[in-house]
Amino acid sequence: MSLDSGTKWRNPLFVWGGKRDVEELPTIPFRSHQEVWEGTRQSKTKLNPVGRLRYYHKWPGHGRTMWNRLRYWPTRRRVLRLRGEYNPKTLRAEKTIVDKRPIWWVLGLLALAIAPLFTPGDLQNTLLTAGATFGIYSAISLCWMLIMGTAGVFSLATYAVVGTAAFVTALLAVKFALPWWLLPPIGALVGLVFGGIIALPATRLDGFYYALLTLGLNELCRVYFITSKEFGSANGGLYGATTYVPEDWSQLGQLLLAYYACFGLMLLALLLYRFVNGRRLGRILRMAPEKREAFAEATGVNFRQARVWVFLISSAALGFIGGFYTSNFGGVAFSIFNFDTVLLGLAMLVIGGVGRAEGAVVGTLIVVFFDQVLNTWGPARFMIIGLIMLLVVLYLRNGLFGIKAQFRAWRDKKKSERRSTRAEKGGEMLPEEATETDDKSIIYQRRYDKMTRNHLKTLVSPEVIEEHRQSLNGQHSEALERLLIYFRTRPQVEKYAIMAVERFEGYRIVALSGHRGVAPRVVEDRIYSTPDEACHGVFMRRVQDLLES
Amino acid sequence: AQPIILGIPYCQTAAAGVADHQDFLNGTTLAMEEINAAGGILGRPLKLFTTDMNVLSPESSKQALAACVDAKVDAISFAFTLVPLPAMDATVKYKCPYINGNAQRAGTSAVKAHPDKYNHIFQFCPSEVNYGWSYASWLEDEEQRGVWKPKNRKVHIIQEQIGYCQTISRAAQEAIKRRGKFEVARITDIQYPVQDWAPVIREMKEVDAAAIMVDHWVAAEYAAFCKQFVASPVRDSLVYLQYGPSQPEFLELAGSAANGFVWGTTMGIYGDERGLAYRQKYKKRFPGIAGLAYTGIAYDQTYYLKKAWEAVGDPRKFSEVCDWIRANPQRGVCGHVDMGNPYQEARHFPDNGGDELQAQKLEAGVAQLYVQIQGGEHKITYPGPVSETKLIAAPWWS
Amino acid sequence: MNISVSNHLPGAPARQPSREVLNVQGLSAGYGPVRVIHDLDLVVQSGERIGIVGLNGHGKSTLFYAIAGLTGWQRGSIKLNGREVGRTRSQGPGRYTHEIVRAGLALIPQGDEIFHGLTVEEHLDSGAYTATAWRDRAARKLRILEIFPPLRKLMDVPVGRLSGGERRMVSIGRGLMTDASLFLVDEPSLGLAPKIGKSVINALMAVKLGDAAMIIAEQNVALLEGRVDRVIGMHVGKLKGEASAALALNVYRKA
Amino acid sequence: MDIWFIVSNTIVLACIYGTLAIGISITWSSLGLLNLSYGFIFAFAGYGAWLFAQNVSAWGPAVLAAGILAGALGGVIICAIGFIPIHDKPNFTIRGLIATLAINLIGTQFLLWWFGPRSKNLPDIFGNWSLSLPGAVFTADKVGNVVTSIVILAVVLRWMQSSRRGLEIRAMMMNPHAASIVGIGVRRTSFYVMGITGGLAGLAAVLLSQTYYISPFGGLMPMIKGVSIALCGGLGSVRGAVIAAIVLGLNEALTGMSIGGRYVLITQFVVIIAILLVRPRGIAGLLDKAREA
Amino acid sequence: MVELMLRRLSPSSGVEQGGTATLFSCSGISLDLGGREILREINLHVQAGEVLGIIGPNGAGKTSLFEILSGRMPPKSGTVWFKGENVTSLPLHSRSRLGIGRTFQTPVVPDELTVGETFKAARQAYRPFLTKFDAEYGADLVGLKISEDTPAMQLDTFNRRKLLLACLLMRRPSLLLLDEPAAGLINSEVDEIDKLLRMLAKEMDVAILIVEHRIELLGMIADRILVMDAGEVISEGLMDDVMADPKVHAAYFEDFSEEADA
Ligand SMILES: Nc1ncnc2c1ncn2[C@@H]1O[C@H](COP(=O)(O)OP(=O)(O)OP(=O)(O)O)[C@@H](O)[C@H]1O
Ligand SMILES: Nc1ncnc2c1ncn2[C@@H]1O[C@H](COP(=O)(O)OP(=O)(O)OP(=O)(O)O)[C@@H](O)[C@H]1O
Ligand SMILES: [Mg+2]
Ligand SMILES: [Mg+2]
Repeated sequence: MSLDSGTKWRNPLFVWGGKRDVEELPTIPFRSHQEVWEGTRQSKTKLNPVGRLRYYHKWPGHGRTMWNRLRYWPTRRRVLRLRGEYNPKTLRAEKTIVDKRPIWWVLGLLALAIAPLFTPGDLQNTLLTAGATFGIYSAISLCWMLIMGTAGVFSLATYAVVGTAAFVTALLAVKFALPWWLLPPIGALVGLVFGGIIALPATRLDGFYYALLTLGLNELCRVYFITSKEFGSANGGLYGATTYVPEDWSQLGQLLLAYYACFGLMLLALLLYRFVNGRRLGRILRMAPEKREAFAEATGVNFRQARVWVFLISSAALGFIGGFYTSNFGGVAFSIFNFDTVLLGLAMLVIGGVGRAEGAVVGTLIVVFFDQVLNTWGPARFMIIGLIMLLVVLYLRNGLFGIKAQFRAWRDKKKSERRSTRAEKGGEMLPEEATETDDKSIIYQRRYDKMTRNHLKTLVSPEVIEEHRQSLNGQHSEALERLLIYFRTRPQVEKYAIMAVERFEGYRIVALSGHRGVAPRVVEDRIYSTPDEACHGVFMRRVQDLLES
Repeated sequence: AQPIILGIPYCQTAAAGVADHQDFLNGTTLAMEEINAAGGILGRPLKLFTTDMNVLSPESSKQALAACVDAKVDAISFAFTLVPLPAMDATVKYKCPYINGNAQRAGTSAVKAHPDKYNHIFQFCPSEVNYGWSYASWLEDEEQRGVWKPKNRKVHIIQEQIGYCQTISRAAQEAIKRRGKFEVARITDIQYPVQDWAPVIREMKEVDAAAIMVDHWVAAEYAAFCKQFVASPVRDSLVYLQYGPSQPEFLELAGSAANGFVWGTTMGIYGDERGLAYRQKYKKRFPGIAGLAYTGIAYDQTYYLKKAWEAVGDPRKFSEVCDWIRANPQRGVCGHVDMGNPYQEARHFPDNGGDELQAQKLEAGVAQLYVQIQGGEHKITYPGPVSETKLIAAPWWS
Repeated sequence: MNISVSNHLPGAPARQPSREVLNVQGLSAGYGPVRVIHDLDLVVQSGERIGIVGLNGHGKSTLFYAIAGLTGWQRGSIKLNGREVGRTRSQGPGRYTHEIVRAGLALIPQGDEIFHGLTVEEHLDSGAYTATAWRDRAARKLRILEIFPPLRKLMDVPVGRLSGGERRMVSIGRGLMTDASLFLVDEPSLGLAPKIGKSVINALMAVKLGDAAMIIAEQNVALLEGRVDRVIGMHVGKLKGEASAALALNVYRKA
Repeated sequence: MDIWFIVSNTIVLACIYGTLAIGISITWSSLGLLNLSYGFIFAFAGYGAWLFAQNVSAWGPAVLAAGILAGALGGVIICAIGFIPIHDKPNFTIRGLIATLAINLIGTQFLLWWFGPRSKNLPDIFGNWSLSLPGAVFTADKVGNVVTSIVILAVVLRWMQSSRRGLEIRAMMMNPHAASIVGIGVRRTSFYVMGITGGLAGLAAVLLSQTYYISPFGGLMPMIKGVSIALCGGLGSVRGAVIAAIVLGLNEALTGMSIGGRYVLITQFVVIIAILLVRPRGIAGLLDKAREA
Repeated sequence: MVELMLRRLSPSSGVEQGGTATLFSCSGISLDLGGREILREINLHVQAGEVLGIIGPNGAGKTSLFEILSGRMPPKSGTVWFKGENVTSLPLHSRSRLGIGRTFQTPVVPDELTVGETFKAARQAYRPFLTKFDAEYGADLVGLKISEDTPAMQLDTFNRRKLLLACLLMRRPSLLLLDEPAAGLINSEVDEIDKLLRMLAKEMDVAILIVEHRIELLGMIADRILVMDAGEVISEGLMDDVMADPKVHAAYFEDFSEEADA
């Protein structure tokens, strides 16, 4: 498009003899915006099927039916948390289960409870023996999870507490022929004392240093029990305590009893976990994760005390488990203090995901399954456990049970990245955004605005700029007039203005902030000598903004 | 025909015991191959069922035996576990013959205490207490034989802390005191892992005992000890090491520094014709240095079971097989095993006066072997009837 | 392409034939779900000193980070000395920064990106990442000390102990240790007492650019006033009002 | 004479411990990774050296070099598997710890399966002589140990202090973000670091092959020792690690002398616990966090 | 009568200011960090219903002062008085229990909890436990209208600040320490904060200490202004007086005109 090939615009006001008026100016042909409107009405953005997929089941119906009446006895908590809402499309009342975990828990525990009925005959011993081990270890993992997850203390002394309690109870049982049911409570006492001792440094040391300290304690316990003449019997451990498994039962009966007893222990540990983590203590501790305690502190939470409480409670529970361990195996061996034991325990927590009960249980299940059930596989099974650990840690932020959240975060990230790359210049509202906006008219406003700008951009030409330079005010050609009208209707924010400096000897362009009390911002360092020049400068900036938008 | 299954829990992954268990599996494999080549047992082939077992962990030991029970094995034969009781408990209802090479009195006294419960459990070798008891008599015998001339009457015992070593040390002290010819001058405690033997050697020099007993169990650390000891030895002392050096790696690790040290095992392959033949056979099948203990024990255990099955006629008749085993001793490459006693444990030779399980004659028991390393080779030097050579002067003797 | 040369410093030395140091086309960048930079184009010629002004949080630092490959994700082309350094797939922030830096970028970031345990001297050394710069680092350090005399006494002090102003000097000094072809200086006067701030700006203005270019982001326009070749505004992730509409127009027509 | 024995023993032990801990400390200080697969690298390097000695040459220095190279290779492998994929991910410290732990588990089982359970021996690196001093006799390997580890430690420390690479390594942990801004490629540098610390582990493995014979699990004890000392010295502080090595060496020598070798582990952990109680971030650890201003 | 009692309770701090007893004061606060003097001899006091604004350039030590006043850091020297008691050695949570609320420069929220759980935790932070109604009261006061199931992490800056404020207000504190409550907010939101603070101070008699860089906000609500620079109070008084102070001008308002002079 060049100057001479364009059309001419005749100034209708020329006859009035304005000072700077010219009769004819070159201009560009003005295209009707009706044309533009027709061309733009169809969105050119490729529409992908997006929006949130409602993949979860919606329960129809209303009313306080069964679910709301079901409570956990004796509390007043509902068994399932339901949310009622109206379906915006069908306007039907619907219920959504907010938290489906109770259902999974019930199903999972039921499965574990009836599992012995379905063990194949030629694996019965193996599976039931491993099942009992699983029960005990998952109880330990749950208590450890309370310490690591809820209290946020990186303690490695868990097995030291269990082992100490087990050894002390075994010694007492052997010496004084205590009945088996006394052992867990005694163990709990031992655990409490032990926990009290190691709780003190927990408030002072952090992270790895505490881990080292507890690892040291673990090692001390191992060395002490191995070398001590009292405990270090020639059996590789201390055996001979009474167990709750009657001698005269059949093999299957004994195994089943042990299985269900350990299962019961796990249920107890789960209850404890629920009780600590899901109630006040857990909440205030989750409110104060390590290094981000500010919020909790400000609301008056004494998180140190809470941490020590959780520590003590779970140590007592660990002691209890230690006592139970003795009465289950009839004694205890030094291997409970071994570094490997601690490592496998850590693997159990990490594989499932730190900070959740299901993580502890499933992690333990996986590790115990590979370690105990598949023991005919030899070294391969440790490589598998290691590989699982490695993969979990490399690819998952928080164990197997963090997958869902991580996947969602990843999906949202990808979605928004793609969304932002799809955005056209000029910011018509994006499809995803559009579905989520309440005020749908904004979509149309933006679309209209974009169309207008697209149209106006075609009107910017050297001729029009030249025309503006020549006559700032008065009658303008169609194209320029359209542009100016558009500029005038822009909102206040970042609107340009002219500021006179030094007694009107220079003028500079500023941008209004759009807010009362906020000073305008100087946008360029150029100083114009006349207001007209400045005016044109503003015009040029606006033109440029338009072209850039 | 349906194979006869022999259950072998063996340690493949733990930090301790893997080498011995490997020896054991090799010995059993050799026996199995021979048996199968010769037509099997009762016309049925012999098959091994192996499973991993962590010898330190009660859960794992229990689990390994549970797996054997699930596999409906006809007998269980394995080297040892450090936590015998849970392992034994896992089979008390199944009651298949359970033969192990666990040299631990703790297990056999449980058998004696609960004969009904544990009557299927046999310990193929004499218990560890015999190390201690025999040590005293061995010293006296060596003194009589005259190669070693004790410079004083002192015995210095270096003891590790695990129960096994403690038991041995206690037995040795007891025997030395009972016999009265020597006296225990000092007991030095050490603790696995021993990184630096210098303070221990220093103490040895301080005590300067005529006989030194290093009551430990790790072959590699024994090797390190030998090297350091040879660099600055206690002159003229007779240094006795425990079972550890029987492991093949010991000679490799210690090299020439091992010459002159004496070690013992309550059961090992004899140096007689049969023993040597067996060693040959083993070497052919599994080249490399062979372990001296569990390779033979495994072989003997398998053949013992074979004989019992053949005598009874049906491996599933567990109690009859066990009865046969109790009634019929066997002479194998590692000696004469007679487990017909309340402990169901092999008798020990020579008689050290420790308990009722001592055999008067070589033909009635398993000889404890005292082996000296001579010219880079293990040579059985004691007891007389099975000895290959005599004790010779160690390099640090004047 | 002809850019506005009408308002560069009077008395500035005559330019060598200018060369494109940086050419940014269609750059979008952001952090996770937030998009901070929207489709931005920018061309920087050698020898130029450019100021970028804009309100808080409008993406000045993000632009710099995007050039250095430090944002969460970015799209679009960034050519540094004719070499493509923009990576358009989403990447871990900072994964390729060192390569971009080695291609001739010196970023003096807004926050105190310092190594708190290193002494001032080591810290300056760390800026000399090319072999030549490392070899004559002694001379270069002397030059930095001439610009920032207060550092002279502090050479052996760990940077973590310094005051904000001193850290700022160290941080800028570190950026000036090599011969980069593009200096990105983010808010040099931030957190500095006004007087130090001014001296820092003076120091930046005194740096002889030669074949290189420099972009300074600054909220305090007055400090840049009349001392840079052009000032660009930045508003919600877009460059605004570069004082030559013709340039923009050209770009638009070509597109 | 007792004093002399204690001193000499302390020196020997401190050298051993220093060699063990320094790699862990450097890894932490530059990568922020608590490398728990150190034990695996240790064993891996040992087997590398052993293979070399068996198949190529049993000449001492060559075996030493082979061990160092094998260790470096092991370190690089760990870096590629356990550091590179997660170093810029959330929860890196704990995930890195677990990842290296997992590698350790897999690696040792692999070594056990591949090489069998029997310990292996390396040829004498420093010959077979001994040095009799009043109070103690030093075997060749001990003297060699002390001399080599002091030399290597000095070289490494000097290199860390005064070269560009050393500067990069030190800078990287303090602020990885800033490091990339001054042209330090985190990934590339991490390979260097893991190579070097792996090489140090290999050096330790070969030097200590007379004490910790080469076996699949032979790295566990050195690792526990090394980690304890590194932590005790204050994670990330090489100087602290050296001090901690001396303190623990002295403790061990004294314990062995006075109350008996069996108490070494007990006193060792008691000392560590005491140190941590007094200085919660180790001997030379920074007491307060770096200020964020 | 009350004043008299107060004075008797706290002989050294019961200074009277304009006829009302001081609710909260500190005297001679000094602080050293990393071998540097961060604060030097700071004194200040507020009374119930008073709003004291603190301004100063970056790094002047405002946040550090707040850390001391709220008990997250011990001062090197100096004492903090609240309701006539010496609270210098009490940690933040104990002070919070006495009725001192504090907000932070960065809008912190518990990352792992939902809004509902956060309220529940705050209600049960210490005895006496509050009821649901108290939580609703707090939320209403600040105008927090967010579904209980929203994870707190997903809140935007304004709602994050509101969440903490709601948790503080449901315990009905008598003193609020607000560190840059308007940082990162847009103007309409600042207006809302403005309204809330006014109501708290004037109608509920809460004393407010507020650090803020937005002078216009301070100008509207603060009764008095304290200007800090390099760890010292350089000026104190009414907004206009302070603004006129050349020292303040030099330290804080480096603007064009001065640049032109230079
Ligand atoms: N790491 C980050 N993650 C998420 N959002 C970020 C991050 N860094 C910056 N932002 C957002 O990007 C936007 C632009 O920030 P940026 O720091 O680039 O602005 P700026 O112009 O440099 O502001 P200032 O003048 O304050 O330096 C801001 O809204 C900020 O919230
Ligand atoms: N741990 C520390 N060690 C050393 N110096 C510190 C430490 N913490 C803060 N400082 C210094 O104290 C001074 C005051 O910091 P403070 O955070 O209180 O400033 P502020 O007035 O709140 O600034 P802003 O307005 O930026 O928030 C700063 O110079 C800072 O560098
Ligand atoms: Mg910025
Ligand atoms: Mg602040």
